[in-house]
Amino acid sequence: MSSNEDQIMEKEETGNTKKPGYSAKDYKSPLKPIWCPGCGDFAVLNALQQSFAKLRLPRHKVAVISGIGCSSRIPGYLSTYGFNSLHGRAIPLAIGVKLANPDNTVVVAGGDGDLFSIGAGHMPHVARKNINLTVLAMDNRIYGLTKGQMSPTTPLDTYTSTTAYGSYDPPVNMVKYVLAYGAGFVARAFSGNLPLLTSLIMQGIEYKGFAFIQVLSPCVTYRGKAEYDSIRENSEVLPDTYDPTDHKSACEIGDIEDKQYLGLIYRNDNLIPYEDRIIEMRKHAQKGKVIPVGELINLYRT
Amino acid sequence: MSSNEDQIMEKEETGNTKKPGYSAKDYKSPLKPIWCPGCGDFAVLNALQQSFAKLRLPRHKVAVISGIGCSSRIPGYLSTYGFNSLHGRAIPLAIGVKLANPDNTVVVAGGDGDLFSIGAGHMPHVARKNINLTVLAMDNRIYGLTKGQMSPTTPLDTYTSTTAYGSYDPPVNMVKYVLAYGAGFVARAFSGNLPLLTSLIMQGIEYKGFAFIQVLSPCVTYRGKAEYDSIRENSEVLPDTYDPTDHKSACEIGDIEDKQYLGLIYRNDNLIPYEDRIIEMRKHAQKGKVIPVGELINLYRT
Amino acid sequence: MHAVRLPEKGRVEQWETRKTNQITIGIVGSGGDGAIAAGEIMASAAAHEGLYCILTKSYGATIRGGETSARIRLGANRVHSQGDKLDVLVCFSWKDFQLFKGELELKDQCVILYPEGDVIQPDQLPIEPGLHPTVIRVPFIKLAKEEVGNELTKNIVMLGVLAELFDLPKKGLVAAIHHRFERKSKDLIDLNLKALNIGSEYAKNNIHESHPVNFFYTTSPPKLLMTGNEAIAIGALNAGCRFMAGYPITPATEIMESLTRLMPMYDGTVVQAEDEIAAAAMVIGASFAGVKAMTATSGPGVSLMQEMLGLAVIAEIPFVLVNVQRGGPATGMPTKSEQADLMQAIFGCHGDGFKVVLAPCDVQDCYDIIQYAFAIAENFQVPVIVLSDQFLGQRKASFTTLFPDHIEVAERKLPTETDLENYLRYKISKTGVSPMTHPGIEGGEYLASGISHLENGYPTSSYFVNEQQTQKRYRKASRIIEKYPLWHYYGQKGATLGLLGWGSTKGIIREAVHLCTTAGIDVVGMVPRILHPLPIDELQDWFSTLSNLIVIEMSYSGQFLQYLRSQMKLPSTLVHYKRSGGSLIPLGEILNLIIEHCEESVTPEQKRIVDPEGIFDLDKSPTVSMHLRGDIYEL
Amino acid sequence: MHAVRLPEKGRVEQWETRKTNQITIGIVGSGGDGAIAAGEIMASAAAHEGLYCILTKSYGATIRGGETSARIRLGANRVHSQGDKLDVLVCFSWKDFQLFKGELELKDQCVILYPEGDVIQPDQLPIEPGLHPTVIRVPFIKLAKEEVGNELTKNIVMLGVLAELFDLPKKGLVAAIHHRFERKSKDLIDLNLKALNIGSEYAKNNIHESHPVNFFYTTSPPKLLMTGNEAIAIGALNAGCRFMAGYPITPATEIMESLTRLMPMYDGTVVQAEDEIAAAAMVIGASFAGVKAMTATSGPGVSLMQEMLGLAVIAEIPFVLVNVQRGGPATGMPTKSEQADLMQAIFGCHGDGFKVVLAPCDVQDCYDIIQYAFAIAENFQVPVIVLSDQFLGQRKASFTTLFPDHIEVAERKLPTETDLENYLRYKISKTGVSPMTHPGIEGGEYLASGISHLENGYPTSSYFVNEQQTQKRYRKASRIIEKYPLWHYYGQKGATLGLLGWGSTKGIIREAVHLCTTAGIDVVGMVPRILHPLPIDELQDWFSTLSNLIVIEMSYSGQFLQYLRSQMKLPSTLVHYKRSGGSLIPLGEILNLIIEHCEESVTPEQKRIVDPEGIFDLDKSPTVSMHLRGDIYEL
Ligand SMILES: Cc1ncc(C[n+]2csc(CCOP(=O)(O)OP(=O)(O)O)c2C)c(N)n1
Ligand SMILES: Cc1ncc(C[n+]2csc(CCOP(=O)(O)OP(=O)(O)O)c2C)c(N)n1
Ligand code: SF4
Ligand code: SF4
Ligand SMILES: [Mg+2]
Ligand SMILES: [Mg+2]
Repeated sequence: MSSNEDQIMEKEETGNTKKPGYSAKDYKSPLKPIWCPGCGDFAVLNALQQSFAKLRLPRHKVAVISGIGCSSRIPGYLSTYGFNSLHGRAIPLAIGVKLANPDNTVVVAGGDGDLFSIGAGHMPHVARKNINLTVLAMDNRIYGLTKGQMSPTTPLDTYTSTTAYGSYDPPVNMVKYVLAYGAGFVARAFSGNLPLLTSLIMQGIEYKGFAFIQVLSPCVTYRGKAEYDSIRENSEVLPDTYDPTDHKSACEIGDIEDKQYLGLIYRNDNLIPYEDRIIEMRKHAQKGKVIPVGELINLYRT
Repeated sequence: MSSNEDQIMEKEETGNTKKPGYSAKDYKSPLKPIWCPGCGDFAVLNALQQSFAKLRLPRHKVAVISGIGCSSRIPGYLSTYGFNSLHGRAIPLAIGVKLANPDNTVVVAGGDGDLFSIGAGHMPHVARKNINLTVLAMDNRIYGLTKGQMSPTTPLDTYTSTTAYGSYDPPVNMVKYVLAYGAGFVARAFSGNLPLLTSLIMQGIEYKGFAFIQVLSPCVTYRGKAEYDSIRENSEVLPDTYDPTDHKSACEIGDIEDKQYLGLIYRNDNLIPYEDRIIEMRKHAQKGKVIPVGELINLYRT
Repeated sequence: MHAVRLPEKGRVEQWETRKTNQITIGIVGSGGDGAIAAGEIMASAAAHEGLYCILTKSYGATIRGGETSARIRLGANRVHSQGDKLDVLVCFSWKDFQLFKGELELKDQCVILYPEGDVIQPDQLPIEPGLHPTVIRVPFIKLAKEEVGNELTKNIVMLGVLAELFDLPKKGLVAAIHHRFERKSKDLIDLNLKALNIGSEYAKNNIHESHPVNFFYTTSPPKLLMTGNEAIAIGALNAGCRFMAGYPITPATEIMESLTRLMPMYDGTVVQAEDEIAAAAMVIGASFAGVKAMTATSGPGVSLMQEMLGLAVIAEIPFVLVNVQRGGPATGMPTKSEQADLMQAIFGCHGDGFKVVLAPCDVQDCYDIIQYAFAIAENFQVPVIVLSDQFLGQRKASFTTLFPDHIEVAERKLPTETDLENYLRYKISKTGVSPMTHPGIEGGEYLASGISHLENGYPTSSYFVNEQQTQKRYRKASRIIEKYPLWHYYGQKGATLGLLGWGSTKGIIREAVHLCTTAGIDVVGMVPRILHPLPIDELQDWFSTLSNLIVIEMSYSGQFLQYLRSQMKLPSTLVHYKRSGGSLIPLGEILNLIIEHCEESVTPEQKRIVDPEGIFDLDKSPTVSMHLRGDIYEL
Repeated sequence: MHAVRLPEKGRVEQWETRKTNQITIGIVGSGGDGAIAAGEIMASAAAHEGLYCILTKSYGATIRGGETSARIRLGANRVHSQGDKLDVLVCFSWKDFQLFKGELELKDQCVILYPEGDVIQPDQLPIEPGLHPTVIRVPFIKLAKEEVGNELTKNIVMLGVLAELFDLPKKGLVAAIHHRFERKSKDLIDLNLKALNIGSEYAKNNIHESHPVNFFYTTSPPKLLMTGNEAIAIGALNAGCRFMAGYPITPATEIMESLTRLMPMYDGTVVQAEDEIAAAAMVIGASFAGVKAMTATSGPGVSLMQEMLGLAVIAEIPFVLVNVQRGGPATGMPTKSEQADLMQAIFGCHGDGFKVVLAPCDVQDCYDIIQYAFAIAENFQVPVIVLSDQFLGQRKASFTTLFPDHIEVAERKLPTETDLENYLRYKISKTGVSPMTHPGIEGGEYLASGISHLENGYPTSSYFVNEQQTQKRYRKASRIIEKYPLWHYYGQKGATLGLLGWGSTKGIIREAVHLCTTAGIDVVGMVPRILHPLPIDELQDWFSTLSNLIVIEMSYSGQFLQYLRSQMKLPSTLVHYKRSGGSLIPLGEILNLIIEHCEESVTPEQKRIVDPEGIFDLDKSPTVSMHLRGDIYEL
């Protein structure tokens, strides 16, 4: 028995897998998502596929890197290169992928726990280094995959499987953190607003530098179906008049916690991406005579 | 040969180690600091000893927890309880110490690398949980102990042993980060201003909650003796008129990077410390009948 | 719908009714089918009527909608293992069944129940060829929808059917339904009782075919029913643990979940840390501050904690780390069991770091071993790793009781007045243990550190002092093994064929020994519960009585055998049964090995006693399975 | 000041001049004394004149002002190890000397130089009792201050004195001073040349006493001089490594430091990561993306990388991890060497994770082994750990040359067109290796993951598939050992006493074998450079020729022996020489063990040949030292 028979696969809609075009379905993998029906992550998958299609990205030049979590399953559902790595480690792994070959488009997807609890230590550094990645923080305010424990974004006083008497850790404010880290592209989206989500992902990918998108992506199983409505109630799309290039307004938006503003919160096109700095530095290093690698030993001749 | 003979010890000034009083020298350990002459860390040690003395803290009720680094040697030079733990892990270790017995005063000391590079992932969580610790981030903008590599606060374009062509990672802004994390006590001090440093440490210890103090503490060996002067030039003590309870001003101060303002930048006395939340939660849990531990098995009788 | 008896290739066979006081039932379905819930209710029912039971659950990696299976083994007498081949299979979805390839095997004459509407015909079932099942199709969904009024109750309808067909404890089922839904609503209780009843009635009235499984038992007083993870949580509280920090991870999370509920009642603290490194650091901090502390995780978490483990070793800070093992490496198979973290537990951190490794061997033992772990940690100021596994941690088992008072609660060795006069935290001592203070104790102030240190705790880079302190720490080992003779023997002295395993494989060892001994085949089993330091003398003594040894483990690379070899001389030939985790070790394969390697040849009569139902092919030479089995080592 | 010859207890002894083509000099001082700098200049001088040398440096944990020592061994013929007891000691500070207790031993008839102003009198020196040193006091500071005009040059003055007294290569010293200060300033060069000269002149005119050390040599063409860490850096570049991520840590930092300088010249990238977990993740990411990648760290970093290592194993991502071992556990002894990360390298990550472990045995070998590491990693899609140690990494050694072309540069196995038709990244194959694509290759898109997976990379929780894939990964082992027979033998075939060790202990083994063979004592040494998989067949063959085996290692718990025992049958008696790190293994103790355990008894004449200076007490029964030595195992 060939071992891939025992995995549920959807029929590919195009028979020809060798010459994919640029329609959303060309970015679908044969795996059928095993998210719970109604899970917000479906929308993120959908938006990603649409974004890739609209940007006409050849799928072999895209790598989607994730950690571990419900959300982190996403690379498995895409026909691009993917890496479902370790819990919390998508970002440094993606840095390696990007720097090894800056030609490729590298997208990071992960959960609130993955990126802001166990992975929290990587975020300031990727942001300040300004590595050209697009990060989708799929925030469901809970640990989905491990079945319902408090996450760093779980609101105060929530009953979860690890907070039998209500949670008492004040939640993380992703946007505020990432702004403080100096990120040049910061946005907030919602699984319930697919066009906005898609548009932000596209902008993020096109942005030359570190792009961070918080996606409010409800976990219907551990936070209930009502989560969609409650997000709808407590969120608002930023008005057209809002100027995302103004850092002060961005910080104000970031500070607001009772209302979740959706849209592009901050964008700074004057930051230098890390890859460019590396290229500069190499030039500097190569100013003198570059000896062939095999002759490096002679540097140690006394 | 008793094994402690082979360690350099200073003569204790008081012969009697059993009944320490509350003068600064009672907090001195018999170990002679092996920092380089002129190192900023001497001032931090001094200020800590003075603060303990002024606050009349019994030395057995104080624990100073550090990671690894030049700065992290500080607990060894104090006569209180101390833990020189692992690189980057002072904060979670201190959380355990504090929560195990909230009666004790727990101070964390660490370097810029220790707290904001390898230990960066712990900072948001201790701050938002609001654990009643006083954190001294001894910022020398370099890796001192490992002999001069780039640290997360090393300014751009610095030549260090790992940046042969000048550093290109934009540095961390500690105050800004910690404000974003929601810390209720944020200050900046300088080894060259001992009275201010001492006063801030005392306020930090007295503050009921998470207190963060960035201490500009020059590494004369790997950043040169001129570092003192350059800090003096680029820093300024906050004026008396400055209101640290105003969050907006605090954020403005945090944003300024060309000038380092010294003093208490932010203070919020309305935050609930974690210990208090735990006590609340325990009350909640103990509302029903609390059965003796030995009878817990009966909960599983069908 | 009626029962169908499937003749093998047209040949209708006669079968005899199997009168048995043990039955193993498997239930397979997708998440929504309620297979696991049904298993849990059945276990609860069994415990309520005083039956022994072991319930194991198996999940795919999915949250909802993925494949799940419950395997429950019930018996009037003590059941030692999860059961081998199934007597009864309830299959809600054949697609899911196939995903458990290698995990669910059927007895030749088993009973299979599956939904009436299923497109797969009785003669197309994707089961091993050559079996003779009695196949019964039941309109579960229809009954649930139309008769009960809620499709979701189909699993309870199914329980009703099973109860009727196999004479399961009905009073117990009613009690279990009350128990399960009492915190939800009265309506739910009624709904489910109705479903149960409709199931039984349907079976009574519509299923007329007889089948070979005749399960009988007598009831006794209610038993305890818990998982290994729960036993660890309450055992820890009993040992005086008052601080826990952890990070969720399958299959260990339930330990933290239980403790977040219980710990605050006893003024203890549980912190959900940001990651496992922080969790271990917090625990070490709390212990440094004088409070008994633990963490619980699984392989990935333990990998992250290695540096912290070394810190606790060199700073001599006691704490307990529970590793509920799952399939590795990396994320591996998070919902499946394995025993491949053994070498890591012993040798995982850099440097020469002496720590203690204990392993519980069943659910009750989880309660005891965690208490021994605290006792050893506190008495010897050393980190103790408890190696549980997914089979133990998430299995539910019923048993008569636990003994809260039989393990001495250790208190840390505090310094005397005299010690405090010139307090040396790391004073070289004969036992390797020196008095330990903590913040709050006047005159006991000291510097703890992960750096090589003098007796007073101050750092040194003297080779000489470092060697002395290393010796001191390793000196603890021999006293620990003296004071804690933690191992079990099964079977009768004098047997020359030995089975050796650890942890959850004990179930299979004990059952194999039991069956063989009954048949007069002399086999003895040994299961160490302290793995490091290894009880070398004890093992050596035991080996000297054996002519053949079978080492059994769930590790592809055979870590247990590698470890044994590294520590001691083993019998000059031995048989190594090893395989990766993910699936139970089949009793049949072990019995086959025993028959192959025991000194005197086993008679057909003996084989019949060992395997009255003839399900293990004891006569044939062992089937070659894909995993390495029965490797013979010449040592 | 004049030389003082210290008579033992009033008895004035005669001594003979030792004519030798090897000399070992120790220099001890506080940070500011420039002991290390002096050692480095001496090494550079030696290499310049074509001498062989090994320079080892030892630090306390301090940055500035703490104790430091340099030990340099020079010779006209190849020197194999760091030298045992010192011929010459220059001691700027006796307080610091005492902190190196157990690290610096003196020959009976050594020469000691120390500052004239020191309060300690020649008959109060804190040295082992019973020695007969020639003690010479020199006014280093006064000369530097008053004659040279800069107190800091006292170490160079000292070099001048040494050069004169022991006939060290003076042209070389001049060249070395130029070399060292050329990037700073002309004035500095002149100042130091002046200091050198003043030292020599002083010695010529003021030190009249004769002393026993007569060092002679002939010069030859300049040699290469580098540290093991530097050799690893340039070896990695030679192997095609173009991505490195790391985090500073003693004693591995110099690898990253060298690469940050060199890598950009070849369009490669070095990232200083925020921690070791991130470093390993970046490296795995870069390798996934098709670039050869490595990280370098020490024990604490490796402990943090365990989960990542497992990820690379299961996702089959090649990368190289260099561990420059230091004393453990935890922070341990950061500036000292040890061999106690061996078990962690092999067994550290959770689960059954097959990886490869190589160990270089000298500085030149660092260059080769790192290249083999890349070859194996790339050819077999497996992580490779290179276990260096502080002695190798930070030692400076001179040697004739390195060979950049003799190790084949491996390129990753890309899929063929046919493979791509139905691309299966983890296709089950005979060799365990399957074609590997990377982003950018059209048609090769796949999912890499740390989860148990199907041949196409998609996750599975099937026990069956998991077992197949685990087998596949372990299948790589036998091919690796076939293709890479990495081990060294020393001595003549037919000898029945074997010495077995690994890594930096090779120096002692090789030297002991050399000395014994010269004296007609038959000893053979073996040093595996591939440790995992272990070359079992090769070792077994070798063991069969031995009647006695001595296993030597720097690990208190004896990890190497534990590991050997875990994998194979060892000779039935063997002698185990183990001790923790922090100090060199003394040649004398090994020679003693050889004499004790070799088959035929060693004649006094042979002992004289082995130890012409009589410094090892080969006649006495071996001194009982504090560490475990010479344990005899009956296996
Ligand atoms: C080192 C490690 N620790 C813990 C886990 C268990 N684990 C898997 S996913 C997860 C959290 C999931 O939450 P989140 O990141 O928010 O993703 P979600 O499932 O909610 O999308 C945890 C704790 C793990 N796989 N590895
Ligand atoms: C896990 C680990 N990685 C690396 C090191 C090596 N190390 C010790 S201190 C240090 C950084 C020191 O810099 P900083 O924290 O800024 O303290 P400073 O010495 O400058 O006061 C490093 C990288 C270590 N001890 N442990
Ligand atoms: S558990 Fe929550 S996050 Fe996970 S798939 Fe289900 S709905 Fe989505
Ligand atoms: S190296 Fe720098 S930080 Fe360290 S002790 Fe010296 S001056 Fe201070
Ligand atoms: Mg989440
Ligand atoms: Mg620093």
